[in-house]
Amino acid sequence: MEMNNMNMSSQQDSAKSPSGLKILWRELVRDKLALVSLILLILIIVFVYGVSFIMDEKEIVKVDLFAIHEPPSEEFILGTDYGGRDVFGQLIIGTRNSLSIGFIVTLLSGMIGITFGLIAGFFGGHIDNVLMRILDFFQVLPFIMLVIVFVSIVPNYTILAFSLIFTAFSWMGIARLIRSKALQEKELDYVQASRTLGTSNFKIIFREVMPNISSLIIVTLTLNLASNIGLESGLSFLGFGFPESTPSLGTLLSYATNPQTLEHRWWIWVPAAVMILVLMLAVRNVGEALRRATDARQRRG
Amino acid sequence: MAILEVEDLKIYFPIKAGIFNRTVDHIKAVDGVSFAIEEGKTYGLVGESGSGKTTTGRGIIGLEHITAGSVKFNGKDITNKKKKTKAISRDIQMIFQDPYSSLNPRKRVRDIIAEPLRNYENLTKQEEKKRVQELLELVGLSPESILKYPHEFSGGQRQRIGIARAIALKPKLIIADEPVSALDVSVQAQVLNFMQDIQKELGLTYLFISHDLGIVKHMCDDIAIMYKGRYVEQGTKEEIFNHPQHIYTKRLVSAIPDIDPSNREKLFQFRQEVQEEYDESYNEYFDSEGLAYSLKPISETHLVALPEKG
Amino acid sequence: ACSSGSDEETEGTDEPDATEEEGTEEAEESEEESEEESSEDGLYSIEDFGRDKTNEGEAIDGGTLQYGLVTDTPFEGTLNYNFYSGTPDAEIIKFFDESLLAVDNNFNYTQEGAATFDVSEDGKTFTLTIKDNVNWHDGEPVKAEDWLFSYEVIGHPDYDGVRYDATFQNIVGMEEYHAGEADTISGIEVVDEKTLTITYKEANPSLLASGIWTYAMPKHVFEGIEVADMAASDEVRKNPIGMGPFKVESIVPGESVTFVANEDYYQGTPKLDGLTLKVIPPTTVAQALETGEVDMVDSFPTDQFPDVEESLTNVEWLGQTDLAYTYIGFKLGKWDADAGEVVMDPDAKMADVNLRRAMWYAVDNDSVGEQFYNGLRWAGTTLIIPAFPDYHDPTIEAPSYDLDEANRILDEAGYEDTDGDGIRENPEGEELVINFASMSGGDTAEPIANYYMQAWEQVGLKVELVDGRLLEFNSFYDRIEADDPGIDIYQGAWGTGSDVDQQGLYGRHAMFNYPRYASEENDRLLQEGASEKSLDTDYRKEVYKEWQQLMVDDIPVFPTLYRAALVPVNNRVTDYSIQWQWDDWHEVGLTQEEPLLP
Amino acid sequence: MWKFIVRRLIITFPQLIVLSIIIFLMAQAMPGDALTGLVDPNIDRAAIEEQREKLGLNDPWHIKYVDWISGIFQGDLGQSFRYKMEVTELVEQRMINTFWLSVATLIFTYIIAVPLGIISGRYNDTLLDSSITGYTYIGFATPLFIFALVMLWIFGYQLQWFPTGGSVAPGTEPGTIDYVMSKINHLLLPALSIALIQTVSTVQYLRSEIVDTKQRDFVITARAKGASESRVYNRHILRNSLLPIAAFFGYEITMLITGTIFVEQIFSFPGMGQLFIESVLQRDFSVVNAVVLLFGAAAILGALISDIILSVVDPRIRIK
Amino acid sequence: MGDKLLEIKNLITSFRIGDHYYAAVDNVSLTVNKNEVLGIVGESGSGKSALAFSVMGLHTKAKIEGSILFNGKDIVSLPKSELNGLRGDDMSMIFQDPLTALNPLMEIGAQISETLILHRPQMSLKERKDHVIELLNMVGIPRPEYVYEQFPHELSGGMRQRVIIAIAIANRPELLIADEPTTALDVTIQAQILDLVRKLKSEMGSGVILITHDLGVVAEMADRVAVMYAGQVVEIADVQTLFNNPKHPYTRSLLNSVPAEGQDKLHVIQGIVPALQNLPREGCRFAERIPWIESNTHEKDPVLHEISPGHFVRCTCYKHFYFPEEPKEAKVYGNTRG
Ligand SMILES: Nc1ncnc2c1ncn2[C@@H]1O[C@H](COP(=O)(O)OP(=O)(O)OP(=O)(O)O)[C@@H](O)[C@H]1O
Ligand SMILES: Nc1ncnc2c1ncn2[C@@H]1O[C@H](COP(=O)(O)OP(=O)(O)OP(=O)(O)O)[C@@H](O)[C@H]1O
Ligand SMILES: [Mg+2]
Ligand SMILES: [Mg+2]
Repeated sequence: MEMNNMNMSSQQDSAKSPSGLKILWRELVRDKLALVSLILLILIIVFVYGVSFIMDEKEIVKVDLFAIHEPPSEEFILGTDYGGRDVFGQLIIGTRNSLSIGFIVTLLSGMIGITFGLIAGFFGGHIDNVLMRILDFFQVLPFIMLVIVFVSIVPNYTILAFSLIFTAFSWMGIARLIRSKALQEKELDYVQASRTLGTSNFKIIFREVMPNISSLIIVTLTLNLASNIGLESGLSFLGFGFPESTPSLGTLLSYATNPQTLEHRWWIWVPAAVMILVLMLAVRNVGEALRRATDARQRRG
Repeated sequence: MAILEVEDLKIYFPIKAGIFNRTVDHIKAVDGVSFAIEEGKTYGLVGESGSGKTTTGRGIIGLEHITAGSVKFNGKDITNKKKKTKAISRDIQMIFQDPYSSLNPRKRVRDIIAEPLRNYENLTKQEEKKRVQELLELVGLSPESILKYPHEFSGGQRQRIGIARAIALKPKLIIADEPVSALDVSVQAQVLNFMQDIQKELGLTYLFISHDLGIVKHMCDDIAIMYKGRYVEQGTKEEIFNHPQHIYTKRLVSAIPDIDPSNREKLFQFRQEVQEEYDESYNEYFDSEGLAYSLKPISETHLVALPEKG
Repeated sequence: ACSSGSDEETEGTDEPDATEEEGTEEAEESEEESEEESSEDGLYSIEDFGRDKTNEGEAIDGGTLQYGLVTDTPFEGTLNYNFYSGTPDAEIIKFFDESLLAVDNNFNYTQEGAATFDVSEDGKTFTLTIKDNVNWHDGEPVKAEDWLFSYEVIGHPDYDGVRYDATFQNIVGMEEYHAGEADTISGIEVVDEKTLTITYKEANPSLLASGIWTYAMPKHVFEGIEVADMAASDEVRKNPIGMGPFKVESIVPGESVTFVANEDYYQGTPKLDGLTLKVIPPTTVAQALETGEVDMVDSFPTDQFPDVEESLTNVEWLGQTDLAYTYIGFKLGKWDADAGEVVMDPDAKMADVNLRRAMWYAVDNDSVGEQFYNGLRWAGTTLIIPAFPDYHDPTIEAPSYDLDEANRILDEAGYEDTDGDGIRENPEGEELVINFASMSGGDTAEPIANYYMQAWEQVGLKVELVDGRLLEFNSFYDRIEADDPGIDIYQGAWGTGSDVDQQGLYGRHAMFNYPRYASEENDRLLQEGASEKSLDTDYRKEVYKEWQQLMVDDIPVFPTLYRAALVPVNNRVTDYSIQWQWDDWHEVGLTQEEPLLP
Repeated sequence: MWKFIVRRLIITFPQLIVLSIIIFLMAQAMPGDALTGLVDPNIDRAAIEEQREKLGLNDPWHIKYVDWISGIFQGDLGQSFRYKMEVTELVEQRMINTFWLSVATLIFTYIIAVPLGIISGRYNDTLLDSSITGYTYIGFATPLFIFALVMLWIFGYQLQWFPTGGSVAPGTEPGTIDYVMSKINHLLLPALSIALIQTVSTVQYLRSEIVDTKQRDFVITARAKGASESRVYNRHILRNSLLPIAAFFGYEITMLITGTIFVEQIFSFPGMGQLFIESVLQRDFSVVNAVVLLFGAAAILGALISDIILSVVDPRIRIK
Repeated sequence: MGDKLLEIKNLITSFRIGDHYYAAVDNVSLTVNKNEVLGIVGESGSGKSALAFSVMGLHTKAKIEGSILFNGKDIVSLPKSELNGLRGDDMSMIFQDPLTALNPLMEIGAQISETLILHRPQMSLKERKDHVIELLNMVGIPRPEYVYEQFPHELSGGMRQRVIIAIAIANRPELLIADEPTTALDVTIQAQILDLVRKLKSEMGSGVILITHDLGVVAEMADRVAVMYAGQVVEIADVQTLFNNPKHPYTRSLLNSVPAEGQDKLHVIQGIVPALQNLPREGCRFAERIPWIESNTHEKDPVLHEISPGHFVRCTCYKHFYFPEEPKEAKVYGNTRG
């Protein structure tokens, strides 16, 4: 007899406890900018991975003595660099590589950070203390320097090796965040309830707590992805990036350190700069929209 | 026979400080509490905020480390977690205060209610579903609700889902920690009624924790008043409400607002008197640290914390 | 690390040094720059450049010249010829201190400098006389004992610099002194206040060609300082003195140095009031020149030249052949450290000279030079570069780009593609993969390495980069030097220094003989070239011609590119030159106070 | 208070030790050493080997480490192979430069961040806020080195407002006003470049803090007291929002370190960052070790300062 | 009774949700006289706080229509600066949640002083401190000098609530709005706080709006009581009348759901207060929750009827209202259909 209040109550309460993904998605769709960003992003990803699949990478990085510094033309849509290599092709593959690095680093550091944070936060006490000291330590390491030193040691670093090195230094932020959230979360009654119901700690951590902070995780990972996309560009600039046979956006960008390239040969570096900008902005727009979605007070509608 | 016997229960929380985070002192959240609950009865635990009610409940169910004392369930010692068999764990369940946070918002009703079943019983999917639906029906929710999420329910309904989860394993004892204090008056009634119904139906024993004396009066058979981790008085409902012995209990009872506006003056007067008495005889009833003395029986069921001399 | 071949002042401390910073640092001399020289096809040639600055007007009295030191790191600040190790430091020292002996364009000593010399019959004893009016900046005369002092410092057991080398060891009594067995160097004698004799164990034609240590050290300044502490002392780092045309006024460590004219300079008071030197990174050097921030730089990155040549109308470009070359080396053996000599390995992958020759034929170095450097680098032929006009033999026919020839040689030598994958197998029919080591650094390092590999692939040779990438400088030399079996060929570069003697690089006992090549003929020629007999220049020329031919025949390495060095000079500067023999900073002047702008 | 600092320092200590071991081992693992670069046929290899022996380059790593670390305890960071001088002395010059660069950058960062963050947070969802947010997005997405290059390009070369390299004009006498002014002048552009890019995270952080604090109940209490909007912001919201920024300070230092490496390279500013890159390339290990250790110490110190600031300004965790 | 202190006329406070505005306070008219406690009761979400915030001018994003006359001045259209002059001085508010209503970074003394600084700038430092100590004494805080320098986190919930009250009464406001001032407190402290409010009223002759969902508190404190449901006042009467002779079905249901002596089963109001967006805007809003009452007994456009002097009831359905025979057991109520 409680009438058809069901749907009413549901709407009232949904404001209090967003049911994760659906709300994220709803907010995303509502936010025009984020939606456009998302579509753009998907297009770029599909295009870049698709095209690079059929592209002959070897051919692109092949030095052509007689096509050095060609401005954009019909043959070379974005001209060539100082090795006579097609910039457009490098841009595509570079974008793919940069994206891959972004994804790998984000996922790996996410996995480490989430696990670390959850364990520290959930168990608290001594475990938390020890884990946090470890984390503190990682956080104050002069990260870029150690990466540079690492890069000088690792003889042959691939995208994967590179990503692993970066991962080693980028999981702390998320771990901290997740920990503080887990600390709050574990005090909530549903966790206590699970304990009284005989559920094991492991299950509680990963099956109860983790899903509840999933929107936070998604948001953080998205925002992290945004900053991880341009990761290698800085190192490339300093001369510790990938070999030119592995095109990357950073390599293209670092050509701009040559003042003549910076001034006269925009086609080499500007597209890469724009690409990084667009990728980062797009991912970030999506991330920010997601963040708004998780924060009921900032939700737009 | 008492289903639950608590003997001199002490639960202390360390206060840490200093360079190496050493324990310098303890918060005596529960400090020597003893009581027993008869099967099928509702035992009320009342006290002001911070008096240690919740901690007592959590200690009994094993969410809090017990510093000293013993807890016996059906005669078996369950003080130590390791001694607590699975069978006993499933016999004691808990209902939480906050119907919003006590249900995992990311899980469907079915998974929420099935959680204890999955931990303790090996049921097929089909059996499980059937059990969940039965439970839902029992708490007055439509069996179709199993696919919904908690946020699709009102506070009262949620609390009932919580109750369904607690009774899924057919426990004998349910610890209800302020089960209605987060709810609106109107919804409170719903849950309280329901708790009473289900008690009859399943023969449950309740440890009912609340700070609302009105509700305790409505629900409980025996009542204990807690103050700063200790009992000040324990007795039947009549004894506590009609013949409070301890000054603290008197004060508490006098503070209950009356719904009849015409009693206003009388009540005010009464309160004034009690307060005066309280101020006057405070030292008689509390020791130098402001703590209650240990309980002295004044009748078979009525115990009051009075100083040694009596 | 040492720098590349850009020791323009010929200080005799020639360092045929590894060129670790490829594209960023060549530069040097030139002659005349005529605006018309930018040829139609956008290519330049070293012939287009002059080496002396054309004066555009009368010099005014005084003025301060702004000098740019092109380097992307701060200079180290070891401002003493006896201690410095980086080229940037030498570029600074040259303004306030100088060699006592002057050289001509072939790096042979002349009598024009601050001192004169006299060689004994047997070529072993040199009598050196310092001219009378040569004084240190503090007014003390430069004495023979100052000169001796620098020998005593370098030879000292505690000396921590890099100058103590074979030429020093060649001095009579030096090794005893270095070992701490003797208190003095018996081969060096102070005859009188201004005269000194040095006796060598063996005569060597190189001695006359910048082989003598010609830098004195003010003994009265350094006397009280332990040799071990000298390099770090304030006398070296903060207020160094010398005998050159300018005096150091102030130093901002690593960044800049201001000089004032040394009115007591023995060749005459400088025209300039002073000179300010500052570090300019290669990336911004063009802008610095354009805005007049600097009037000239020590060297200009040639790869930027085509881009800025048109806009930099306020400078004159001087240019000449740089004292360096790049080359491809083939690993032919191992270094036997105990014996201290090279041991050839007849089974080395690259042991077949035909394979090596074919690889030379397969690369189009002229195109590399044209395309990457707009002609400011060009295909090398022999291992003695044209900067030594007396010794370089332009008539030698070195292999040049010819794919057919390369294919033919390979076919004949039995390198055939037996399994039809487009890649040649070795004569035994086994797979042939050549591992190529190349160094990172510089803008063009990577495309050039890639280009070479592509070029070799064109003739069916499979060449792969060691580790799949360019090697960083240190690991490159670590591994080349250790004869890493994973490296079959490599691309390297040598700065030649000012001495034609090749024993240090290609001798049997030379650690730096990285290809690990040795042959009796080679031994013979190199010894001849450094023998007493070779004091006769014509004979020496012959010897080195033969040697150059031998290298083209045996190909332990082949030179890939010779280089031009460019120096842009603001048009207000007068009487400047980049010729090796030029050392007339005191005559350099300015036509106006403010730099000319484009 | 002091106890707290001491306690923090005690925690810091093992961090530094571990850091030093890591750095040391990594330096050991790098190919080559300071003498590898001396590729000079005129230098006797035996002499170099002798030098190696003399410098202890051939010892096993733990011996080298103990030597090194015990040196550090005596304030001796070793000798730079390349500069032939005490690392302490070498680093001192560079550190002063980097220190002032960092200070200038921090000042700029906060000068930019605080007002922008406040405006953006206070007037959130207005046009002004959108443009500030837009700036932060772009700042976030722009690689620092590209930005710095462009800054150098525009303000150094095209407009010639600022010097384009170095830390001080040649020939200025230390201690004079000119010298100080020149130093400051040389700092401005690089500091501004880092600040403009790195401030964005602080702006965003501050913004969201303010947006957050704005909704807190005590702000309503303040309004109910009759406090004007500006008083509400200045006395209540701002303090509470700036607090987490203080906690951010340590992180800011770590970011700064990264920033200086790039910017010093671009503006050929002789500081620690540049010294680091050089020394890595030159395998001047004693310098590499020293620089990383110092930067690590700086970051640790930053974290310490954050904690101290927090514990001073936040009564909730104030140590008495 | 006395003079009109506050007169709310046709107040509509609406919030923007999505693209529409929804009224959380829907056409409410009330008056508060001097020296009078007006109790407002209602379930959670019925618009009590929204009403109180409107009176204080504390809404930042809401749309407010109608008029709120405070001593004849319309607060709705008052310029901000004048409003600030009133707030904290002539009218003030006690907030529900003592844990968050104090600035965590400010000393207690400073937080109380602030209202004095704002409204009595002429006070000297010492006077101010004395006054604050006095206030702390007044609200029953032991050792006020010590508490003066403490921070909120060092105080218990009850102490903090007293500090909030001290802030509210610092300038002896003519109108005091107490939004659930005791919900977070224990009964004993609640009694003390209520005493305090009572004293304030009698000593200063202030008008008090006491918002609560605890009917016991209202019964003890209020002179008149307004019952709110879904943004509307459904019944308003003096306290005796309301408790002894409640008319509106909602009021009656509320009263019935409180445990009382000898009551076996508590009454349950079915359903819940609908969310703002789902409020039935036409007809009797409570109709949905009393489905056993014939729908034609509800008015189309219910208004407040004055059924006896000072006793107003909305909708005529009260005439027909009865409690359903509550027969069977648990399962019966709240059987939901998906
Ligand atoms: N995990 C803990 N660590 C430290 N102290 C605690 C902890 N849990 C509870 N306490 C303290 O123990 C005392 C008793 O707390 P408890 O929650 O049992 O009181 P309560 O009677 O349930 O109060 P309420 O009515 O507010 O729920 C309090 O002083 C509390 O601060
Ligand atoms: N800022 C807001 N934006 C949107 N809706 C709001 C806002 N504030 C309140 N509401 C809605 O207005 C309605 C009335 O809220 P209000 O806080 O006045 O209720 P209340 O009677 O005070 O309840 P409680 O007893 O829970 O405090 C609710 O439906 C609530 O969801
Ligand atoms: Mg509790
Ligand atoms: Mg409210």
